[in-house]
Amino acid sequence: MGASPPPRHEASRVRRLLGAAAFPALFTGLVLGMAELPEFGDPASPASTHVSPRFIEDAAAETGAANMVTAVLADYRGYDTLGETAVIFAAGLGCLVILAAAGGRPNLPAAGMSHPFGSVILDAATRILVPVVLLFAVYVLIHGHISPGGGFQGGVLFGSGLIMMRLVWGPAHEGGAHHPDVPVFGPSLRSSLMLACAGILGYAGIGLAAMAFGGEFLNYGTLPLGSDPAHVRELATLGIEAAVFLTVAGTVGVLFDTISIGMRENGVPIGSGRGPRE
Amino acid sequence: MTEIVSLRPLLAVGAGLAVVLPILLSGRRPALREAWTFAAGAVQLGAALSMLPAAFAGAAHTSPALPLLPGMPLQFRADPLGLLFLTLSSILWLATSSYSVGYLRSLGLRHQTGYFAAFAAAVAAAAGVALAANLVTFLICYEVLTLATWPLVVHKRTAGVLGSGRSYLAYTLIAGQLLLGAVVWAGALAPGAQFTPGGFLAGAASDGVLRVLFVLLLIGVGSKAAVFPLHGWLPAAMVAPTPVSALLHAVAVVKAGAFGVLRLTGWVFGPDLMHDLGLSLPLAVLAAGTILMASLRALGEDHFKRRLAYSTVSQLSYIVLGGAIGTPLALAGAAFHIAAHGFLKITLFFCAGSVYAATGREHISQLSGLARAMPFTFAAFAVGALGMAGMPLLPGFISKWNLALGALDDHQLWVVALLVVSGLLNLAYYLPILRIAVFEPGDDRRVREPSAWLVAPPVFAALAAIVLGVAPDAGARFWFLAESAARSVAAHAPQFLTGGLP
Amino acid sequence: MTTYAFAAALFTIGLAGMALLPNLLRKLLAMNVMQVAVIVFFVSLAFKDGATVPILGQGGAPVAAEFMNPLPHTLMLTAIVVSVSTTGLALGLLVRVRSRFETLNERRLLDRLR
Amino acid sequence: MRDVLPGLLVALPLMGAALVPLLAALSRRTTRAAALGLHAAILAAALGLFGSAAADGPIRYAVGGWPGPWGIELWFDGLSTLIAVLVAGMACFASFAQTFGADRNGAAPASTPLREGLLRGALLLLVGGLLGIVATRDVFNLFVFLEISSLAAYTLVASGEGRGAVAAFRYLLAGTAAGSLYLFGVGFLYALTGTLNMDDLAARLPSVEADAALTVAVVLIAVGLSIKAALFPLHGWLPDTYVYTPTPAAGFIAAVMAKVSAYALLRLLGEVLAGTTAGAVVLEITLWLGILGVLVGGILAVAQRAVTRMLAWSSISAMGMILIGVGMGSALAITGALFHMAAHALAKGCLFFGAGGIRTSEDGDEPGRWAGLGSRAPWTLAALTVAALSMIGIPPTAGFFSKYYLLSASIEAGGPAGIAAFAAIILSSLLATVYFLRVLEAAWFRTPGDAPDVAGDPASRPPGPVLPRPLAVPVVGLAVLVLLTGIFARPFERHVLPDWESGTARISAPAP
Repeated sequence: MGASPPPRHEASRVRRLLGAAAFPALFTGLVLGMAELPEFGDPASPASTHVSPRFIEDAAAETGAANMVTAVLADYRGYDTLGETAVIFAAGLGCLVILAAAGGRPNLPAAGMSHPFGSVILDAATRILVPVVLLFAVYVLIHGHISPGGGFQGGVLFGSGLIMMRLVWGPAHEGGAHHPDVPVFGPSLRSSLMLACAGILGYAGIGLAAMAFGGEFLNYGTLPLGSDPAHVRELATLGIEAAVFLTVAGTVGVLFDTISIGMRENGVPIGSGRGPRE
Repeated sequence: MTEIVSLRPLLAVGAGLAVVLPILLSGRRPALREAWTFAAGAVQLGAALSMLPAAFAGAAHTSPALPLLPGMPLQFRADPLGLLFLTLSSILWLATSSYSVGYLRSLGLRHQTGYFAAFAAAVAAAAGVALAANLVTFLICYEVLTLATWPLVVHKRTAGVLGSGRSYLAYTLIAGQLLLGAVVWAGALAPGAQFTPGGFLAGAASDGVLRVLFVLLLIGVGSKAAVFPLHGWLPAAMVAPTPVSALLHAVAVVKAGAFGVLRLTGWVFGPDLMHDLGLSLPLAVLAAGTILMASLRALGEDHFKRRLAYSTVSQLSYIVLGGAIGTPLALAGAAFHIAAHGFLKITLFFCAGSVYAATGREHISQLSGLARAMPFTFAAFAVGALGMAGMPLLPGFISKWNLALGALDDHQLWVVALLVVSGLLNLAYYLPILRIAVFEPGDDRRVREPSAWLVAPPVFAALAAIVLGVAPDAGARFWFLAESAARSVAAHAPQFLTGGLP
Repeated sequence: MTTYAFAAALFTIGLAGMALLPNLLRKLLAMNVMQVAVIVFFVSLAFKDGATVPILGQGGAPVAAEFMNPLPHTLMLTAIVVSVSTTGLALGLLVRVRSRFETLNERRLLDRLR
Repeated sequence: MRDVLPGLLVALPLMGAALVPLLAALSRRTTRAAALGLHAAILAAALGLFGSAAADGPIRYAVGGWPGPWGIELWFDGLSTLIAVLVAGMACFASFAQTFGADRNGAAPASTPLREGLLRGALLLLVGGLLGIVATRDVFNLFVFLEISSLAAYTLVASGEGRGAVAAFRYLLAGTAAGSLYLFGVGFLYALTGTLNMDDLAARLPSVEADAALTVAVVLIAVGLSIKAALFPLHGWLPDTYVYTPTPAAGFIAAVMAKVSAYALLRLLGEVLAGTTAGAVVLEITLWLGILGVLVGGILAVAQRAVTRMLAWSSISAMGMILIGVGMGSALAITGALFHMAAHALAKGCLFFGAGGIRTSEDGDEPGRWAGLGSRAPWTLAALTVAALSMIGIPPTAGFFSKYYLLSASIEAGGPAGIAAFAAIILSSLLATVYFLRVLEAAWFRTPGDAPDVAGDPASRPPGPVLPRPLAVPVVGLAVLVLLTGIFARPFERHVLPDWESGTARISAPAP
């Protein structure tokens, strides 16, 4: 977006030609480099032999987690995960700022679709499915310690349960005013935001608590939760996962709600054939 | 030379800077505002005078080195050449200030507060240029000088004036950046880049590098000195109020440039190295060309101040010429010309300003008969004009005479011829002004001398010029300062010590 | 090597799509392809011949050679979350762009911005 | 101190980002006080770390109690703490400026408490992300925090009117491409060495014999970070982003964001990857591209009609200057680059706060809109003048000295690159003279009627002060800092800027 507008089409053609040359070059370069990497599946590769063996061999003893991915995620590299939680929180915050909290509105609007897809069959199925999904989400959270799962996965599941309700029952007016006969369960947009915030505060709070007991930031081993360090770390990891769960579930809710609000209020048609295809 | 560590150089530089803020803050009370200016001028002059005895005794006041850049402190040093320039600018600042008060009031100009503040900053920067002990300090003062004079040049704020201001800045700031590059370079070649009589760059790099460096430095300082072909801004800058032009020409910008050329030839490269690199002759030819070209342009110029401006371009190239020749007498003549030209040119500008204030006339052809109405002003003008042409008993003679002797020491006969021709040209463009003013019938009987604020400064400057011409070594001993500056350079170039100094 | 090359191809396609496709939404999808390429690459680094998923079952002390490298998995969990978050925010931006300028075509958008 | 401050430095901004939006429900005053207090506390932590690192040597901090290369380590030496102080300090000014809600580029005429809380949260997140990048000793963790800062920045950019959303989306595409390229490069490094810890990497890389793979890794990482650092020709996202960002955020983003990426580039290429052949070649290329960037940025800045856009292009020029220093890599050049980072951050923050506020109050962005401001708001304009002079490089402002160091380094480096860098820096000063003096001339010497590029009656402009206090205070404060940094340039260089011995010699003993 420089200063000289007119010869756009020419410039664009040049750019395309350059691009057409650059991408094969990129691909060739990448492949040439990859040819020198250790063979796929090589057990003697540096990645397999240098740092990771400790995660495999000592994780259970050091952190109490049978799922090594969880051990690395929530404990060895728990700081990464705090950052990751902050990333997803940032996305929620961003959508709130851009779409929902604009226009000088004192409060957040009610969220949900402008035209709920409500029908008898959907309604009945949702009534049964949603509790199951939500419950399963909590299971995935708790069980993440010893099997695939954890806070992210659980949080996303939980959030998708919320989205399902929004899709079928429409905006979650406080008190369920939209569908008086439907017991609306599900946080308002503001509550979703609070959930997300609570997750971050909880995560970092656990980290700071460890500092209060003389450890480094996020060094759960110092928390006074028992005598066995591995057990203490296991408990703290559960707390971490719960915090992640809150932020992810809240943010998924925030993302869906804000985008739906944005589309409703900014008059972006959904599925009307005037979509973004140009 | 003995060094005396003292705070006096800092005081001389800081006096002007210190009053900038008070002046800006006392804008609503003109009397207080002008009192600040005069106080700073007095302090600066006092500091300059207090350092003179040491200089006469062969010592130099040096300020403590303030840390600035690795190996390059901010330092001021009152060596003879610097002290010469500082004393001159202190005296002329006081004169210009009192003239400014009268000029601005009689014309009712606006933005007077900003004017006096910028004026103080500019003079402080000029003092810094005078006393700078090394290239970096010199550069910093030089840049501050440029910016401080910008508001003065564009004082009238009209579109045309702003255009002239832009051309002024274009020349000086571009040159300033080249100077910055050259200073960094010189600092890398010779750590410290401290001004040393006889130069400090000999043997620091290959001849080619040194030549490039010389050209960069010369452009850097030469554009302020309005050396051809970098003189374009100077006539354009005549849009400034007359006291500003006086300041620009006699003290601050142009003179600082000429002073810079002298520092460059004598204290950075040194006459020896200049000769070895084959730079002396080209520079002398450049100066000679500027002298002739500017004189011819002055002949054809009817605008009063612009004719004076071309005269400045011509006269200041004497200083460049002296630096190029590099023999002791030539250097002494050049250094003395800083003072001589300062007193003479400020007289001329004051006169032009008085005429404008009294009659609103800006062109030479409109001056008919004004000498009878404004006798003091034109008497002073006559002194200035004749002095410029090199009449004996006026200071211009002393500088030119020594320049000629110095050139003969170097067997440069053509310089003598040039000086004669240029003297004639001087007469050719100054005498007609006097002729029109004295002998042509006046057309307006109501013209009177303006207020005493406007009459006293030119008369004072003219009298000072006469004193300087008759007794160049009295009082502040400008001749002694010029001569010892030249001698210190020459001490490092013994092969040029042919003739005896007077 | 084939998996690596697959990742390289995906990455190139994604980047090319981001640069060359005219529609902002498609650019966003291409961006996702590019991010997936990096994930494929990392996860393929975790693979070890003859090893199983990095979850401790019943049995004795674990040996490094028996389990996949858990570190790339962890890293990619993070990268996936980053990718999802970025996509979410980008969609939000597109909603706003679409409502303000009524197009997602880059060229028309630039014309309207002028 | 040394065991608490590192944790606080990274934890406080992230916690604050979650706390401040919640406080928005209480009252505006609480939100503001909390945000300002948090930023002040972060600055205090950064300063504490700076002092501690200077007094007792660098601090290595193992987050979670797990030492590298298994856990993630933070590393606070003179360099990282300096950048941290810069980021945290600028954030304090930006947080103060955020009280100024109604921007011409702001969608909301009256910002609601909730919106203000969210925007303050986004700024805290941005600060947290940048501080994370600065502090970390782990190449993957760097990516995570890069993304935090990016997402927060997209939010702030898009919080203006609709054009901001377009700019933010384009920035998002560029930023994500940058992040992915970087991450791909990290993948190569991980495959070659099996580690993510910078010290461990530096120790293991010399024994890696895969030159082609290493080259690909270095190039991917360098290109990724160069996009974020707006190195020519990867600067395309920058002008629109800076122009359409609402003023309080623009001042912060323009001041530090690209510089933190330049810091990461310096850290990785100049230190961790310095032992590799590819690293040296890439640094050489960076140097040449920096030279081009200095020139292109300067020339296009001259061509702009809007002040903020001109400032944005001038930033590209400045980033080129910093990367020239990074590319040269000598101790003198790094000193110059870091000095320029500080000088440019202070001055550019000041100018963006000022120009953004003036864009709102004068209802337009052309230099002519600045006509007569010198007499209406002399102190503010004096402050902006100081910042502009620093950008040009006029003594005694900070910009003069940073240019001086970079010029000296160019001379010292010699060769074609040294000469080209020397000429480019001089030339860029000349260009800066042209484009800044145009604005200063209008501000000080023109009267509001005669400006050629402004149509309409000046009387029709909205009344009120030129800059509201939330912007005037940062503008004046930053200008004072610019001046102080210049006047005390030598002490600043000796006691504040870190010593840089190029190459891997600086790497502390590798972790076991």
